[in-house]
Amino acid sequence: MKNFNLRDFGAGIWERSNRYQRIAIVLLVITLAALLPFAGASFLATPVAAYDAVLVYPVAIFVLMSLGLNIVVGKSGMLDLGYVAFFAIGAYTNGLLSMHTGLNTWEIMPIGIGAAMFAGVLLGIPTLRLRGDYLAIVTLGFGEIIRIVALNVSWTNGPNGISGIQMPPPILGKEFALDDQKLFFWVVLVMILLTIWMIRRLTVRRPGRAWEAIRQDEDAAELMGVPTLKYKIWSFTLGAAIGGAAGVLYAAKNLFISPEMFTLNVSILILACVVFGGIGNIWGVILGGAILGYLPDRIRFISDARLLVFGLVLVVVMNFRPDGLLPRKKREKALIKKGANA
Amino acid sequence: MSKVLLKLENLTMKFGGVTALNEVNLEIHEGEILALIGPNGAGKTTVFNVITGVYQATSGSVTFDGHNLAGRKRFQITGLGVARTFQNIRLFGDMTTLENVITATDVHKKSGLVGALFGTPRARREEKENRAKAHEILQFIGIDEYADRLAKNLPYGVQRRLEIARAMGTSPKLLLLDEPAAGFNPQEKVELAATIKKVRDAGYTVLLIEHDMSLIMGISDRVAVLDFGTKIADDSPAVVQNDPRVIEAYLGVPADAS
Amino acid sequence: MFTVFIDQFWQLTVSGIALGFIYVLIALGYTMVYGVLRMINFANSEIFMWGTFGAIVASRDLFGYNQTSEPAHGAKLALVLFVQLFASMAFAGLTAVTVEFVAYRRLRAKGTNRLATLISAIGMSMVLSEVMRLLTASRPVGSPRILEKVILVEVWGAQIRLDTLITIVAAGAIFIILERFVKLSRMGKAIRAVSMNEDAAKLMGINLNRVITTTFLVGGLATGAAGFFYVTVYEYTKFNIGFTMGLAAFTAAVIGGIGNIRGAFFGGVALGLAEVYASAILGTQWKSVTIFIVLVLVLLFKPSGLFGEAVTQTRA
Amino acid sequence: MNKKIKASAAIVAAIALSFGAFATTSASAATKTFTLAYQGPLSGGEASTGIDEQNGVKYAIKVFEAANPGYKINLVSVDDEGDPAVASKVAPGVGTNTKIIGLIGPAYSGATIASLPYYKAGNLTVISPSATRVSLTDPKSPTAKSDYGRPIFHRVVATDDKQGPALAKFATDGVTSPKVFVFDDQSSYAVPLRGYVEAALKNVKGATVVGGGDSVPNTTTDFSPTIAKIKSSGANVVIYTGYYSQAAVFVKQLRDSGSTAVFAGGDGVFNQQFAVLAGKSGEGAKLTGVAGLADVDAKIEADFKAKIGVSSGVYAVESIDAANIFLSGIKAGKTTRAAINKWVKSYNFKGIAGANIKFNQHGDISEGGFAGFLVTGGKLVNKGPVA
Repeated sequence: MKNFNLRDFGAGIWERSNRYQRIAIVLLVITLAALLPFAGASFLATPVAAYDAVLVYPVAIFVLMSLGLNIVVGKSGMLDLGYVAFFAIGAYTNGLLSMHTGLNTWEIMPIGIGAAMFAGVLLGIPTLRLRGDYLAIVTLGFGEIIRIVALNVSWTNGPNGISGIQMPPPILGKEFALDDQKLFFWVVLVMILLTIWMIRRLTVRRPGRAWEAIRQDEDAAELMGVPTLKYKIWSFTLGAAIGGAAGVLYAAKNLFISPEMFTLNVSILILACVVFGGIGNIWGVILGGAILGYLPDRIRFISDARLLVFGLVLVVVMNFRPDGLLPRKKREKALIKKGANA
Repeated sequence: MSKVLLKLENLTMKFGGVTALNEVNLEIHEGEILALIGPNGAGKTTVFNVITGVYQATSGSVTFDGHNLAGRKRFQITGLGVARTFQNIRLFGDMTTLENVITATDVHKKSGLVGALFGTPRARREEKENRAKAHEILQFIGIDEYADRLAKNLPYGVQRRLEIARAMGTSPKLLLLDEPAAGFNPQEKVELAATIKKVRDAGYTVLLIEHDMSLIMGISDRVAVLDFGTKIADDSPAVVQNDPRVIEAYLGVPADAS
Repeated sequence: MFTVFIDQFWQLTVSGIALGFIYVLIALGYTMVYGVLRMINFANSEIFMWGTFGAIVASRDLFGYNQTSEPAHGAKLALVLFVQLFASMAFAGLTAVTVEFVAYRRLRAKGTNRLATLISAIGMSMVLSEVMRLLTASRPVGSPRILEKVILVEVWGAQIRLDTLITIVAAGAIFIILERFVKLSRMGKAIRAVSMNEDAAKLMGINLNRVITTTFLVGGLATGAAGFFYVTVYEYTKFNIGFTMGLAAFTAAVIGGIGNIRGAFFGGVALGLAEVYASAILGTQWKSVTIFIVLVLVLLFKPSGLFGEAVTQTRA
Repeated sequence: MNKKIKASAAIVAAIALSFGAFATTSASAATKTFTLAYQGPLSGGEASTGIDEQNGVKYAIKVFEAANPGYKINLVSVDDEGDPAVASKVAPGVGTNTKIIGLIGPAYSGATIASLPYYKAGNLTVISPSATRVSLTDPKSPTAKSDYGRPIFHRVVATDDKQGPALAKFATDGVTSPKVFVFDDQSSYAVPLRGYVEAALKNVKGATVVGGGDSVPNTTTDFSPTIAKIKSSGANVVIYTGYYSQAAVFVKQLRDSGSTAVFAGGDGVFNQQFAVLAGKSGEGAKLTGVAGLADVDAKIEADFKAKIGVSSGVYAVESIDAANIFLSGIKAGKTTRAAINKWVKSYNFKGIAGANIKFNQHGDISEGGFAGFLVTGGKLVNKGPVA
């Protein structure tokens, strides 16, 4: 096996499997993921921070956000450096509504998603005409604006943040508990699965083609009849929706939010997850989110040099694997079908 | 004579101080092959860019099939039935040949994001139609065997043909081909000429930019010549070939110099 | 709301211009690299931060200054300031070249993957700021007062202080020297050739790596000079100052038209003024919001900045 | 094997290596071993505060172990970066780690609020040396449901609502018809404190708040707009609620602009480093704070330097006091979380500053207040308590 790489290996297995085998693979993967919180005693254990809590945030929520950002950056090629804005909008929607109304997390969820999508459209219409780095700086600015507004207006409690956010109501009779976050992890896992389902649905059909065409050559795409602005706004808005959902979950998990949680660093970190894992490829992005969410807590024993090591890992991995750990598809279907290994 | 499909009236395009097109008038009739020729920098590609909405004309008008194209968005113009290829190949390299064409066939489909997400019957039906139509076009152009290959890995000649196939995917009435034979050897040019004729015979109207005279003379019904943004000739190939102004433009010898 | 603005207009203007000149030099760091590589050098903010430490190290370790030292005068003052400026530029220049070598060169050789480069740059800036954090134990570092901040004149209620004057004059001079270098020197021409068309430049026999290293060096020198002025004016630095200054300077570069050297100048000054005016009118807490709104408005009407990118690539 | 594989192999190896380096903390030996934790910012932008406080804790433990052979105290460093987001990540682990019987910290109020639910769930007693937000011990605050830390939260530092009046009074002391300009650094420490200061100024005779104040992000180093506001308002007293490093940068610019207005700051500014960084411009600055270790007892300070290797820093006295409360409990045989909690609740001994430490039912110390300090000759000189 000369050119072995994990992505093609996995894709190969998938291509060669029949319908039943595929269902079995999917179930197996989901089961393994669902069992993750029980692996706390293994080598996966995190020093200081509680393993099951780390699995919820950062790991699972990073994965969710990376999937959302990947629609924007990976699928349609728009560099968004302000993704944290939607995360913050979701979180603050939860915070404010649970402070002023009796709504619970699941009732707030659609409102939070809606608010984030609305913000996405509002920002997208004027700015998505911009290209490349100009879009990057404008989105970055948007992220900062949201944070600064939250910091400086009184109805968000300013720098004090919002505390006392309600925990979600029990699901199927099972209570959410602070000292055991397995249930929360499973909830986020379900959100991740829903997101994957959505992305897969969209990418094999018209929206996916439109995004792919926009990413590769926006002018050519528009001249081939793709309403580029419309699909860019859709992409941006879907990304925003997922960011908003992650925000609602984060606030419900954290019970306390404040503006300092929503700095530019979050946007950059999520972007790093996407690129690190393999931009454009769902599995790569999941891997990136999981590793970069997990690593800083795993290496807490080198406490002081933790971020230094993190930065070095980014530089090294990007230099040796510029397309990420699991890069987007490069090989052709026909070859995989034949099982050829060129 | 058949009806006028595309009409350029007094079309002028200025970039800063440079006049790229100067009062150009041009008519294209349904079902003909019109070649647009001229020396480098004469403004041929600019004509394409104005028609397809890449540039907004400084003055003058473009009428296509009864619609004034001024101010329309590019994808709307494509939707009306104008499609083009690019001089420098601009395929979607990371997509397969088939996907390139399907992306273009999407233009006339109704289902959008929501349909795709929930797999509505219409979305499913349209996906099927797209696929069938794309294969049909690829077979027509003769590159269906490459359907599952990534566009960037295709041989050069196939990429050029795929440019045409992708443009046909949008079901255009008018097909704008920008130097489709660039970089071809004589044998390939002959094949291409046959293909273009076949395309016209299938009911498409073709506006063609080309440098290769033998190709143009072989297939065009009419030839228009641009020089420094001005139309200097517009007639049958035989007449244009002998027009002294055209010869001057190409050879740089002033006709009245003596 | 506007009373402060009207009352102190000229003072604010002077302060804004002085701050703006520091932004100009940092913006130059972004714009030089962008012009050649079409890439945001995300680590430039940390290159700036390292530059500020150059000035501190020079005064502390070469001249033995500490917090309680008296300001210098006459020839000694000129000498210390000059050495500090040199040290800042050297620190930042070296850092910039190192960044290029470690974080970008390999990726560039592999072909264009802009996002990988961006993440590599982000990783590199984390490394740079973390190393400095560990070296300084996370503490702010003060600079002794070397230049006495005498108020030279007061016009219309605006004080022109010695440090303000020096910043504006010296930073302006450095800007002009660098601009001339890029315009006139052999290397500068090579840089511009590469920024217009990399492949053609290569065919013309230009050594690409040398050009790019020089570009980073020149950008780093400008950024380092900014570090020196920062230390001289504010007499303070910390491992995390790069981010805010870098973000502002980058915004300035974009407003002016990134990749365009003159754009960096006007963008920097405009940003300095906008920041100071907005702080005076709306309150300092709203300055970044104001700046970003200005940025969006500029980009909506001039999608590639006020002065445009040096090279327009748009072709359809 | 191609380059790619080699590269990924190298990465995998590097990651594996770093995983391998992680060893679980050594099991307890024959001596009696107990575990305490310190929580605060040990990395990131606020790290110096946490490192200073943790040094205080370490010092207290060293002194305790030297005086009581046979006792071994493990200290778990819980780094929350001063950031509530990080705090809520690490707190669950601390809350469920029952080896930890007491926690000194968290250093910051925001991080405290984020951590509280987990410590309440685990009945882990905490004593903060520096979290001053009022709502943490105020059952009547609108956010009491989440912020009120009873029964596990305690602090050995006075609250913002005590400091506000003290700062207002001390700053305007001796100034005839004070016109006061107040501004903050936008942090969750500074904004509420500014509110208490402004409220208290209403009760200071003859004082007016002028200029509308300002709110300057703590990454700002150019204070010229703020100074323009101060000049325009004609203020003769400037109060800054924020931290010492920005305060030093600000006060230099204020003096360079020719202003002679009194500069005053709260316990965030109260730091020897302020005087060092501000140099001559810092002279005459009025700060409220709680006396530092060197100020309290020079002998202990010398011992501190000998044992820890560096001078004591901010909140050293409070950190040592907090640690001592737990350590004395351990000595008294209170070695479970429940027993420690009871011990702390009934604690009534002298702290190293001499005042009695006794917690009221909300977890606040009943004694203790703020002293006023005047920067004179580069030193913070204690001018006695401000009541």
